[in-house]
Amino acid sequence: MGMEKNVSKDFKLKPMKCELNFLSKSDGSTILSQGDTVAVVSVNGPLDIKSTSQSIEKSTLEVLYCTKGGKPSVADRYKENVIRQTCETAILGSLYPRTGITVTIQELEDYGGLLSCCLNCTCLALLNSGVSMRCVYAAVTCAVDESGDIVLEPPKHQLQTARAVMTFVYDSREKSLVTSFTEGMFSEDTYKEALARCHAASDLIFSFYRDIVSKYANVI
Amino acid sequence: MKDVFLSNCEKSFLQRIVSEGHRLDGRNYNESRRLNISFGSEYGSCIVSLGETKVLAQVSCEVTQPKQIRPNEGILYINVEISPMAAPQFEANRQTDLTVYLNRLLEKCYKDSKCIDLESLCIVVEEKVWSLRVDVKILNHGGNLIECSSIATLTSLAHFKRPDVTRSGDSVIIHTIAEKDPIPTVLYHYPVCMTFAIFNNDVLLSDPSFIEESVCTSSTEEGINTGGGLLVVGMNQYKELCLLDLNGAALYDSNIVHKAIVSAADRSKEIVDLVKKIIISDDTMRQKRSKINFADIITSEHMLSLTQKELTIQLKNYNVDDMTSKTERMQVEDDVKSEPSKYDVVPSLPQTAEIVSKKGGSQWIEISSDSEEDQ
Amino acid sequence: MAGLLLSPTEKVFILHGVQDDYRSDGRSNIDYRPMELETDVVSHASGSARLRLANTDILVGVKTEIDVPKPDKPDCGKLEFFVDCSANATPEFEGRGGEQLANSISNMMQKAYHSSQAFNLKQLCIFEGKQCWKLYIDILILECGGNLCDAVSLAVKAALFNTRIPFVKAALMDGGNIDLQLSDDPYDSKLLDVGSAPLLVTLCKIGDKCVVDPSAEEENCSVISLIVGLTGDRKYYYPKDADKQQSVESKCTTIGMNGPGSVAPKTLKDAINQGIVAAKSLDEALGQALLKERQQNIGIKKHSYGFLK
Amino acid sequence: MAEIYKLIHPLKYFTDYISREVRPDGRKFDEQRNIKLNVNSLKTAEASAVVKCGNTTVVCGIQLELATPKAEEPDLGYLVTNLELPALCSPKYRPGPPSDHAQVTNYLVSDIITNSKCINLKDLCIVPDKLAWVLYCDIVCLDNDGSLVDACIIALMASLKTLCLPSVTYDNDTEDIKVNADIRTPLKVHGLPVATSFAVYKLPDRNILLTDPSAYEEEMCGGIGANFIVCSNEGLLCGTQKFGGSNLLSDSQEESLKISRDRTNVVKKVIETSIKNDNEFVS
Amino acid sequence: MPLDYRRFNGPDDSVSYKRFTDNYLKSYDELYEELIDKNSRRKDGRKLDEARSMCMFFARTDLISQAKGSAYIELKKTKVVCSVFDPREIPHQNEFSQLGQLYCEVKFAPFSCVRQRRPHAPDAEERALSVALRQALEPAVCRHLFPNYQVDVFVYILEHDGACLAAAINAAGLALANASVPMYDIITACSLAIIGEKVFVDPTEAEEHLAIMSPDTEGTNHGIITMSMMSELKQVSDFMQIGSMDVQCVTKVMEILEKECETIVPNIQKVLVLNVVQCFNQRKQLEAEAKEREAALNAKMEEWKKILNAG
Repeated sequence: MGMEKNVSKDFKLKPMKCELNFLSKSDGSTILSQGDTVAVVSVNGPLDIKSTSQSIEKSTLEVLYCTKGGKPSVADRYKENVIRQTCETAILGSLYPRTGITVTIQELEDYGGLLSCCLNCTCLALLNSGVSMRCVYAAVTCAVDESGDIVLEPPKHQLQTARAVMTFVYDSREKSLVTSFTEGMFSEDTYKEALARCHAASDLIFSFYRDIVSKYANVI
Repeated sequence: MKDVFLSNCEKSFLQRIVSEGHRLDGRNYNESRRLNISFGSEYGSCIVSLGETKVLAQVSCEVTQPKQIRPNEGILYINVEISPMAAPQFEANRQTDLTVYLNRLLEKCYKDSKCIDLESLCIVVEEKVWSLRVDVKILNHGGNLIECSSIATLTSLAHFKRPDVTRSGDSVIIHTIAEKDPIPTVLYHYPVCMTFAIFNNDVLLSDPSFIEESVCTSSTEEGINTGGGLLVVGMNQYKELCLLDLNGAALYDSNIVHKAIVSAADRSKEIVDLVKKIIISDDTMRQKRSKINFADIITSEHMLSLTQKELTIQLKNYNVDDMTSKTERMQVEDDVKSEPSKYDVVPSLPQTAEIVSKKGGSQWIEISSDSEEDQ
Repeated sequence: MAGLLLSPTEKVFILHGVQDDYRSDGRSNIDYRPMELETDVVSHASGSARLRLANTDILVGVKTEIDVPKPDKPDCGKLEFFVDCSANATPEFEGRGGEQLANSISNMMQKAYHSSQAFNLKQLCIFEGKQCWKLYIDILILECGGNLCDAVSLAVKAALFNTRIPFVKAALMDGGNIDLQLSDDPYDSKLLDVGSAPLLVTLCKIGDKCVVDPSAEEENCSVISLIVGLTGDRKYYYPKDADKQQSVESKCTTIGMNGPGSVAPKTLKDAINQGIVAAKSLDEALGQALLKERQQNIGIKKHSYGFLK
Repeated sequence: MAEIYKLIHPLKYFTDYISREVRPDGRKFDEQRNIKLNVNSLKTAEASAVVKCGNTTVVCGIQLELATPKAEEPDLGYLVTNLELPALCSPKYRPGPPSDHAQVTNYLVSDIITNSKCINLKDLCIVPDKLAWVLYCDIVCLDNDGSLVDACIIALMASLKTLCLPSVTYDNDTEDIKVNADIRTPLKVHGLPVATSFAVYKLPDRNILLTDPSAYEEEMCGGIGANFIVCSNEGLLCGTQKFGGSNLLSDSQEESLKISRDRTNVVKKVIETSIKNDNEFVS
Repeated sequence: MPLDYRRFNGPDDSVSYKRFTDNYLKSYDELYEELIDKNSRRKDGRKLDEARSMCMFFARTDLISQAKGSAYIELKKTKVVCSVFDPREIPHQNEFSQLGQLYCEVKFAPFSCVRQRRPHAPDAEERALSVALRQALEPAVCRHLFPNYQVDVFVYILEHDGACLAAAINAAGLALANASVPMYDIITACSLAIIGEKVFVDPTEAEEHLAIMSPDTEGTNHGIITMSMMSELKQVSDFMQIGSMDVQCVTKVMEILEKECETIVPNIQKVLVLNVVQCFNQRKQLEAEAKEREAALNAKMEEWKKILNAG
């Protein structure tokens, strides 16, 4: 597709910056910035939880999403659900039956792509906490702007005028789709193209994960 | 909240080294941990870290109706939240005694001390006033939450700027930051809460860490109180006392309170000066249009941190509009290919339609009786 | 109440007594236990009353507030009941234990006062469609010794009888706003007409007969009780204009059942009739007590009994 | 026998069926359940619809109210959609405030409606800055047997399509409002979004897509909320949602898009037929 | 009212448009005129003493696939769904309870009432109805057979056109039977509205509304009575009255109620019998299918055996 034009172009992802073990009291924690969007995630667990929410098959994942200020809302529950369902596939929960793993996300700055930043940050925090995982995952957001171009990791002003915004999460093993959610309207071909692009971009995030782990794993 | 238990060894060790004039982290008795304040991109949001303790504060504002008894005053809300992020023993969405205690202390310190000019928050008497809301989130509980969150509250309030408004007749126009410069909040004075841990009724530790806090308020294994406690002193930069709060054991000697106040007076001046200085420097930074963002707190020297600036990927340019002609063509092909539907749509009862699978698969139980409706 | 255990023989003894209209404490089936009533006990409330029936202790306070009437009833005021079962009353009320009971009592009261023949809400109107009085009736259960409904309804009626509502002049301004003028004199107030306010009578079914005001032992013998709300008679409360109106027959304003059992239709009818007799004598006694109390209040400050005894 | 087998070896029981290319209720993988739609059966609501997709039963009722528009958006009306999952629709729910799951589903439904842009909120404004319609769309699930979002969207769209707004006159000077309920104009609805749910079941060698899954199938395929939902309006996609569960490969994506295309047409026909049927009935 | 964070909320100041229609406020007499025509027939053509149970009664069981037992009752416009679930241990209970418990909850759909939009959170009326429902059902259920367990009974009112408590009790009785919860007797309920001299059996919402409104003339009877009965045992399990009426009136209408409750019983019985027959047929069909499947499996097995033996 798009062969007629045959224009290759460099697509830039936003600069990523992260610090693991940002908080001393949590079992694992990370602060991650993707461009101007920043989030902190702490992971605690596996730990003892009250018997009503225990599961004998796997550990119970509790996700708490905290906004910066203001009151709770249905939209927060939705974000929690996205993150919980995604983590659930990545964590080997059956290794820790009758326990709970608590993931707390605190948003700090939102300049577009907050939820994908939270997802990536959660993945790093899980890595940091040492919870056994089946795979890691990477979230990439893209948008279809007014002129119809697909833009990876759009900045905030572009999001407001975009026709559609899509976020995809890929796993590291099969490189297949774990989670997706979209806003706005778009054609099927756009969807497929966006899927392919984000797929390619997810490699960058995976290599970022690798770099950070290899940086400290050398020392340990 | 689950209780955190300390072993007797830990307790007695800590008590012994304190009585011998040391502290666990090597500080002097009245030495505080490093205070660090960083701002977010918005006005009124900051992260304050005191050693390992980290607190996020965010001020937001909205226009509301004033309270009936105070029609010409704005409203200030303070809301403290301790999520499991602070420490594993806290549960999600549940208020603990600590949350309530902290909330009340901050309210006493900032609402009841009348440090904010609430009247300046009034827009239209009896109709519209600004309501400020301070959300304090504990990110990491490394002891001395009170002092840390109080500095965070103070800094965010002093840093906050609300949008400008103009009144024209009945309507009130709220200007965005781009249209008109926002207005800072007026603070009459800058109160700060400081915590002191009292050991054996005579030792005063400023800025206690988490373990020091828990040891000084807990009793020994025999149930004998060790004469320890936590003393909170709220004081502004003019060395005026705004708040005193003691929990733990009763004091034998009132001199210790006096000692604490004297030491708090110096410290409060120090803190307030720092807060003022840092806000001014932040302001000049902003005026030079340099970006300020929480991303700045991520250090790059740390072993466990990584920065990658150039993340590029080669992809073909793709435009939805270029594709439409082809898409349509494809869809036409699709339509030709599409096989006849497997389902029948039948209008059965009045107002009703059904999809029935043609081969009449699963069982279907009739439910509607709406036929008798609406003669 | 909890912790009370009766042997089968004891139960039979009580049952036989009830059958012969002679109860174990000497009362007949329609007799109440002695009561103590005191009005005007809360100085901040517009009206208040405290009632003690055996071990049941009820405090009722009436507060008034200006409100906007409901759009479908523009000429009526509002009445709101709130029951608080304090954990002091019995340990069972701790936490959220008393909530259900509190709800059911306030519900029963709301229903009993619903009809205008029981309590005329029009007397709470200030300006039709714009302003009216809203009465908050707060019922505090201080001690719970059984037969709550009856005691609450008596205390509420007494508190309402005692309630003074300030005179307010309302005038319509331009733009549809209402200007209210309150007199400077705090004693410039009116009393409410509560003569027909309903009393609730609980009838406890023991065997085939029903008793009013059951003791704890008697409650233990019964599986079902019937609550009947019956309107009062104005003549007991306003004896001065008694000759102007003929005596009205009391009417049922609410009937409800409580308990896990069921009754035969015949017993139900008998019980309602029995309730009327009981309610009438109760109403008369209450009227007398209240009038006497009012007379005393006009004179010197009466001696207060104090709160709990 | 089968019931006991299902209890003791739930996973094996299900895999046995799937490996034989059939689902426990006798459907093929890409077969949807029968749909039954009834419009305007509730007289207390301004517009209503009852939908049964297999066993899943959903009722939607719309009520109209008037309010002043928000200060920030003076020319927009309100569309408030709420999905109620009362305890009676499934043993999984407890009475009380809505669970997290209910909130998420609620969000999904209203998100699809907003994204599809089928209702222009400007149409709901009567006098800018003064008066606007508030559409309270309450969707109640009476029986939750899977693919809840699909049924909700059908019910909601069918009721929106039959909704007629009374005429309103607003006097600018006296701020008097007059409503004439006898003169009504139908609400403009642009397009007709239809959602299709798929459950993804992981076999060792491949992943299988189950169209329109039942509650039991949903549970076997990663629990509540792991459905892959495709939603399209007039040929354009207006939302694809998938949260965790088994992974989705790109060829299954193609397949699901095709199935959802077919289903959209069929569902559209149902809604149209049922509304036509209703109009004939009234006249 | 505190904001509900768990739902989407509309604007605070919204009001139903009906408030602004011309005929929003009607006087008592106007409303009264509307109820009965010249031939003393009601608006829907019924006679005063005619219940909807006879002509417009529709009931069925097994509506909800996920529930243990369920029922649906339609009295013309009043539509009620009820589901009953398996017994479960009583939550938050310290003491052992000798008798099983019934947990009843009545909920109105937000769009179920003409006059107002129902709030999502349970209001006072719903709580009162839940208590009344429990009161009505408790005597009929053999509670000693499931000690320390509770059976959940949920009633959802889709459309409210009068007599909703009676409909809820009838539906719940049916659903309990459908869920095979042991009971002493069939439980039925009926309600009527009294306006002055007239008694409206099985009233509609408009009739109920007028009946609880107080007439201007002093001393007239008005109100609503709902009674539930176990007809075979001749026991009243719940009796609810609101309004104001004299005792003669109460005793008089009790007889009517008793009769009405009895007339519903055969209807309920019919539904139950139908249900049993249906179950039986279904069972038979399933067994046949199972046999078929088993035969097919056996054949396959034989085939495999052959192949095995051959190989």
